Amino acid sequence: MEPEYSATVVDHFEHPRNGGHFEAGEGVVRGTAGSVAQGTMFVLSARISDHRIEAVRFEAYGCPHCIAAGSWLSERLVGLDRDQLRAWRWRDADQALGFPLEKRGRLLILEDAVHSLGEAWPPFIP
Amino acid sequence: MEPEYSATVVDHFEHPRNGGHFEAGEGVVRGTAGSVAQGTMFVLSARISDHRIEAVRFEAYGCPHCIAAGSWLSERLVGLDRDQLRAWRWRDADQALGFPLEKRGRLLILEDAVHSLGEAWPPFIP
Amino acid sequence: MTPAKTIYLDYAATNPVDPRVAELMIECLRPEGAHGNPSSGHSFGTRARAMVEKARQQVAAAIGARPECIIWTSGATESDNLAILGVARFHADRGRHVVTSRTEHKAVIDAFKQLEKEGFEVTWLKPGADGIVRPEQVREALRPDTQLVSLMHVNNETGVIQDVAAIGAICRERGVAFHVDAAQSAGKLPINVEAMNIDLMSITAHKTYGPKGIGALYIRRRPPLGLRPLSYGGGQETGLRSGTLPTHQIVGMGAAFEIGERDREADVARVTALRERLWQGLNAIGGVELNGHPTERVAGVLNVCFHNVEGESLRFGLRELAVSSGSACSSGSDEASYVLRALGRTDQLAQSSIRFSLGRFTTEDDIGRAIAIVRREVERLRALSPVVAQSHGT
Amino acid sequence: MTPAKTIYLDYAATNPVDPRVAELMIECLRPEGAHGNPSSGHSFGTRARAMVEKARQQVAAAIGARPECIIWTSGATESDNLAILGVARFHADRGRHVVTSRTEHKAVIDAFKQLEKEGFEVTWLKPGADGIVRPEQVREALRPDTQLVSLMHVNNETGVIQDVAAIGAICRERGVAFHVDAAQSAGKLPINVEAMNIDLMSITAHKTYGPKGIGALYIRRRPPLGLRPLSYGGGQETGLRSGTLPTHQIVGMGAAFEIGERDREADVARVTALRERLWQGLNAIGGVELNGHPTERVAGVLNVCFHNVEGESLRFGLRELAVSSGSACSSGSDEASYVLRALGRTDQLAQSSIRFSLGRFTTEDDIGRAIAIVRREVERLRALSPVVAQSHGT
Ligand SMILES: Cc1ncc(COP(=O)(O)O)c(C=O)c1O
Ligand SMILES: Cc1ncc(COP(=O)(O)O)c(C=O)c1O
Repeated sequence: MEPEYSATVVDHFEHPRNGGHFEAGEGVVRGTAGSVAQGTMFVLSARISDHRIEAVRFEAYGCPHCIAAGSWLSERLVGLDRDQLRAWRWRDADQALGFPLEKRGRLLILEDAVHSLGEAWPPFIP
Repeated sequence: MEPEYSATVVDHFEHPRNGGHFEAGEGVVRGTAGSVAQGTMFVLSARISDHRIEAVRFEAYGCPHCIAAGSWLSERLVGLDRDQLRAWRWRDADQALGFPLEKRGRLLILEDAVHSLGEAWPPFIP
Repeated sequence: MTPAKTIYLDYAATNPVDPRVAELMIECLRPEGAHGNPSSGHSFGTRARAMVEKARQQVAAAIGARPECIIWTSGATESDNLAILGVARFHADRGRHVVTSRTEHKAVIDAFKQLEKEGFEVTWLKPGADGIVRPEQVREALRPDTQLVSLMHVNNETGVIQDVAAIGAICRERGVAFHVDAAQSAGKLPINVEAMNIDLMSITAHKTYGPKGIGALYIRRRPPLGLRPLSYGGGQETGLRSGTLPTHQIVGMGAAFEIGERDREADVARVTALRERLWQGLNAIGGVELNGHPTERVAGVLNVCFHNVEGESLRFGLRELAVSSGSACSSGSDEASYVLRALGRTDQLAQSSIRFSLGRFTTEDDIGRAIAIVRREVERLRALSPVVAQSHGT
Repeated sequence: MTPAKTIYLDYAATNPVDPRVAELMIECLRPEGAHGNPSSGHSFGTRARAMVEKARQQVAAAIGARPECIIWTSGATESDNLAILGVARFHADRGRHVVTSRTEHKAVIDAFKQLEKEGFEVTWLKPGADGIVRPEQVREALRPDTQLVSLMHVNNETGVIQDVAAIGAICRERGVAFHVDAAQSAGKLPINVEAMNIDLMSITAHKTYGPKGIGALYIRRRPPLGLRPLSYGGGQETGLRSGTLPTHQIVGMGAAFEIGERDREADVARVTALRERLWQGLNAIGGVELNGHPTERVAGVLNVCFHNVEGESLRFGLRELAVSSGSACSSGSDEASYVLRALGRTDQLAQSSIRFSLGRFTTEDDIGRAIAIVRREVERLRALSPVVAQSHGT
């Protein structure tokens, strides 16, 4: 049997928001986690302005839940500051998207990607 | 699967000739062989006149082949004398009726009944 | 003799498919039908799967079971084997004693004979002359190493009903698995596997106006009952029965069981009346006897022995009637029914016995004509018989 | 997504019933149909029996066998088990070594795993990256105590064809029983069991436009090959497979095999052309690879792996197509296909592989739409992928 996908997952999978990445440059940071061999990989890139995230782009290799999570996340991160990013936890995404139990591990990879974005965010960026 | 019956068997089974018996009396002899427990039994009764069989009646308990054989026989014995009766062999009936191999034994009971009729035929009957 | 002229009185061998059931099966077979593999993940598969699961609920509801306790098989023969060989082999290290009776269907008897070859000890219970195995006989047969008791609900040759609920209670009390072959009772008697303490139950569609080639095994799931499969593969039916599920067949069985249970009381009343009429008619010929218990019997089966008529001639004489002697699988063979022999009938009487079995499509006219045909042939053959004078009957 | 809008490209999982076959089955299911038990002696029985025997001839003719070598089963799963467990168990005292491959259907693999539990030693041949087991590998695996070799004719996941005739010759020479699972080849390739030295062959109706739930096992009769049944009972099919024969199902299989063989060449030519078109269309997307041998393959199966697209997302993205990954019985499960893994594919590539399987009712339009849908989804997912830049393909 095919796994079940919630309406939110299907929506984000079919109409992903903010797919792609920003070209490297001033005010652009990049976070990444996972690998193809693991079956799940996220690359997040964010444009930062005034200590807050102004826009996010995502790339994802993974199951529909993961692609939906990348898309969903790209909207939620806007407006967050560096500390909020580092404090981000997977549970929000789980609640919004309804990951099946056996896929929870993939959300931890997403969390890693968010934190990696936080790490990449140099304190001196305006 | 039901056993196969030749057209001759079916005809004699459905329209047996000379069923029944003659009441005991002068010129009437009776031969019998087999038993219900054996699954096959024949009773033949014959009216004798001028050293020859004038008419035969048969009774049979047994399979369709046996009933057909009794009926068929009741026509063939007419005109036979005592020695011919004693010399009667089962092969004629087999040829006429096509007994399956596993039923041949029943023809020997028929032969016994014919011979028993011969035994019962006292030499002094006219 | 064309079938059209022949009167079908062999419902215990197999049933025609009820037209309402056939319609549903036919829908599945059409190009636009649910032709997907029920195990496939795509929409064709899920559509077929939904139909399979609906049918599972229908069958479960008809026997008082939860749907997850039903697994599909190819018929009662396979269900019997899966239950008997499956339980015995799985639990072989806990004990190798098993119990059944001498009047079971061949599918049960031969499965137990196979167990004997595999080192099991079988207690073969002998029913009374009425065909009934007393629950006390079962209790006495149980031993500490008994793994399984298998007894049929309704006998296919005589229609005699066993008290499976009482036997189930004894087995449950003693912790022995209890298998029931209910091929002949589904749709004919109320069945509730839970109330009857049945652990495994074999059913088949084609005795309940469904298609041939599909059946099911009820398996108690709580507490779980270990079972070794007969075959291995795709892992369908929780691994107990691999192979692509035949949607149209399963849909047919589901519908047949739902209709069978819904219409059961009306069907039974109608068939009982016809059978009563048939019995009166046959009895009036004289020299006949009922085989098996006079009242503990299912509506549609009447097994009668005819004194002083040889069996093969009787059957051939009655070839306008589709009836049987013995069970279909062995009928035509010259051997006397082992079931009637176990009830104490002589070889001769067993061979001169005819099973008339009636069903949903049997008519008054069928019965009237059948009685006339039997009377004609029996009287004709008896008139040719050398032994009628010295016997009872005519 | 309703099935009507979905394009069916899963013929290797199961086929719709050919309408010509369905018509014949439907006739059997109607009230006036041949509803008797084929084992019954009366006219209803003999009418059904005649239809069963006609179908046996049809199936036998399609595979170059004599009719008495065909026994009816519930499908290829049962046939595989009956052949493998049947021969191995029957001859266990003569030797306990058996041979098969790692890319067989689960019904074969799991039967051999069961034999391992019963103390047999199994040699699991590993095919090459093209999916082919070389006949020499079989020769090298044979030992004096080898009882059985089992290899499939056409692989259900890749469509790759094994040289069963060459393997048959080797087995015959060495006196080892040779079983072939031909579920996927009947009606698609010429088969002649005698010429190919096949001793046992499994076939099933539902992969050849017949109904699900009916199959057959070809068994060489001269010299006779001992076989232990899986189940016991009425003694139908020379005691090897008891149970009431399902006339409508058997009639359907007979007709399906007759049509399949008669129309084979035309069907294959048409399907090959469609598959070629599909492959050209998919190949043009880029970053795709064929799984299995490029030419030693059956017409209707195309198994393709898509680089840089995650498998589950690809499958979900393609849900307007009824296709599969792995075989139907295990599809949807997250595990990568063991068949593709045995061919050396990584887990990721195996999971990003799709089996497109075409058949008699596939149209040009289906293929055109399928190509467009696959292109759209693959490009869309690749555009979201973080790794496309550093990979081949796009
Ligand atoms: C009591 C009983 N058990 C088992 C069977 C076997 O059923 P099937 O033909 O479905 O295998 C039958 C009928 O044939 C039966 O009457
Ligand atoms: C190669 C092969 N063998 C066996 C089977 C099992 O066949 P069935 O579903 O008829 O049991 C299949 C298909 O499911 C198959 O493709």
